Amino acid sequence: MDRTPDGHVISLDIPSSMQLVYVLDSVISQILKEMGFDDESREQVNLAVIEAGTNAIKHGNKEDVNKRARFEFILNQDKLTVVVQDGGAGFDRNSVENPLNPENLLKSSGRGIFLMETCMDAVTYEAPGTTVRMVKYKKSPSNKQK
Amino acid sequence: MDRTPDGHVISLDIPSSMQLVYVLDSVISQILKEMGFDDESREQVNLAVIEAGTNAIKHGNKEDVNKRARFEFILNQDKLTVVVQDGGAGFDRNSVENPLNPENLLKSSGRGIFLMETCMDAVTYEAPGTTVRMVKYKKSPSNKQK
Amino acid sequence: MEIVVRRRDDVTILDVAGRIAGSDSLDLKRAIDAQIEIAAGNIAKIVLNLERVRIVDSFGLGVIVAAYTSIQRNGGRIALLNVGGNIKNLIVMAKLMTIFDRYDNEDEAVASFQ
Amino acid sequence: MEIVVRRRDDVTILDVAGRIAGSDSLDLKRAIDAQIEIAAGNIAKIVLNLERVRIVDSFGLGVIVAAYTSIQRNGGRIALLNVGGNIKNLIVMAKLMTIFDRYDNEDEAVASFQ
Ligand SMILES: Nc1ncnc2c1ncn2[C@@H]1O[C@H](COP(=O)(O)OP(=O)(O)O)[C@@H](O)[C@H]1O
Ligand SMILES: Nc1ncnc2c1ncn2[C@@H]1O[C@H](COP(=O)(O)OP(=O)(O)O)[C@@H](O)[C@H]1O
Repeated sequence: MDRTPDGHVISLDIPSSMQLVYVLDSVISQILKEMGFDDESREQVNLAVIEAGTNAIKHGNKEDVNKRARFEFILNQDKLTVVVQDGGAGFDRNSVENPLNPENLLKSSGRGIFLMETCMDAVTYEAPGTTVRMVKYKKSPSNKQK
Repeated sequence: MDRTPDGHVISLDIPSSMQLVYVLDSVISQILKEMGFDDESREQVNLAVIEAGTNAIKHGNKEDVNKRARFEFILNQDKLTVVVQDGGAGFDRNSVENPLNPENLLKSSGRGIFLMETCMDAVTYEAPGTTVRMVKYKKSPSNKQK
Repeated sequence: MEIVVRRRDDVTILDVAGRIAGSDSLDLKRAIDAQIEIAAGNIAKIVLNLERVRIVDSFGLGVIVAAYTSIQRNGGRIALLNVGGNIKNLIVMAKLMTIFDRYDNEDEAVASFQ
Repeated sequence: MEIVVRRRDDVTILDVAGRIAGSDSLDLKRAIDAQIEIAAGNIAKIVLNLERVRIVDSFGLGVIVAAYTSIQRNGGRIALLNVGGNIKNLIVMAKLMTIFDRYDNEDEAVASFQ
């Protein structure tokens, strides 16, 4: 969609309160709509961004409203990159349990990172785990990444 | 509405392209909704914020995408404050013509600042005119500011 | 913005829906310029039906004013139909009541050109 | 989130509409806890109708799983009705197909308790 300028960065910065996640929701929804992602991709990216934002606010900043959760949306013709950063202690992705293991199936939590990784095309964690970078490609005839 | 945390600051930062104003629109709309402003106030603040954002992008940053337009939304129980900042040369509010003067009525521009000042409860410009601060109070029995 | 162009006798009615704001407003400018073109020296008689317009900003207001002046300059006339809510407030605030003829009934708006 | 509680024979049907996401999901948790309470030692027979649910996140998925385990623990049973679209995808992805009984027809879901 040629209304998407290439490489533009939109930044959003909120205090770490779950009450403010609606702002994140409205920004990502609107960006996905304007970039012309299909419905399924929009649901997926929306979910992944909310999961990452929730982790930054809850696990990273422990809902301390004096700490900020920072979001960068990098808009390209063929993809959207979302970078989520918190002011917490970080964590090690590899020590997170796999929610698909039979012994974890009945747990009531632990599926956020799994959903992020399932819904996005690429998810990387920057040491020490306070920053997560997620990429979603647009599906189009000229773009077979996914 | 007690879902509004007091004094929280939400920051949004976008490249100076009018194509990206939709993000500003979605953020301010959602904040107004969640803060529980009435319909009329929502239309007014929405209009004022878009006018201020347009001025920052067009007049301030001259649509240079390398310059950023910065928005701060300060949420209080009784009011919303919006600070809009650009990276331009600034301007002098007092030298802007009054669009209500008979000789200006038929001009096709020059009504943005007028609408901002009409729609908000307070509008102030910080020298050198690259920052505008606007306040809207909530109407409620216990709050007679407006 | 959606614009439907209708004719009643020699009067052109533009039914506008959506927002007359930002660059969207240019669609309205183009539609009105086209009508002035079509009139080609004859008197352009235009009714702008704003019933389904939800949002107007300063840019959109400017486009409506510019339409007024350019139709006027070409010897035509524009009337506004169904100006309500927020838009009415804006027109009142911007002191534009005096320049526009406004109607709340399509028959009256069309008849005003006869 | 909106939850309507209906009874058919000794089966309780919860018609959920909206989002089972974030803290909204706690409404569903409370509604299910209330049903377990009401059953008071008897077998809770619950059908969760997700037909009008648009969004589920990891928290919501966790609430549904927690409902399953706590009803199970109390000797009852929960069945899912009209699981479609995005939610079905999530349940498949999270490998939860095996733990839940799912139906696309209310009569069948209710009959499964007899
Ligand atoms: N931004 C973060 N900062 C610190 N720890 C995190 C962060 N994100 C995730 N974690 C850790 O990873 C675990 C798994 O996260 P997730 O898969 O989202 O499930 P859940 O949030 O339900 O626990 C969390 O319980 C937490 O310990
Ligand atoms: N952020 C800004 N930076 C520089 N100049 C500005 C800014 N905002 C407004 N102005 C000046 O004030 C004038 C009036 O602005 P406004 O009332 O919004 O009308 P318009 O945008 O239609 O010209 C502009 O034409 C511009 O010269």
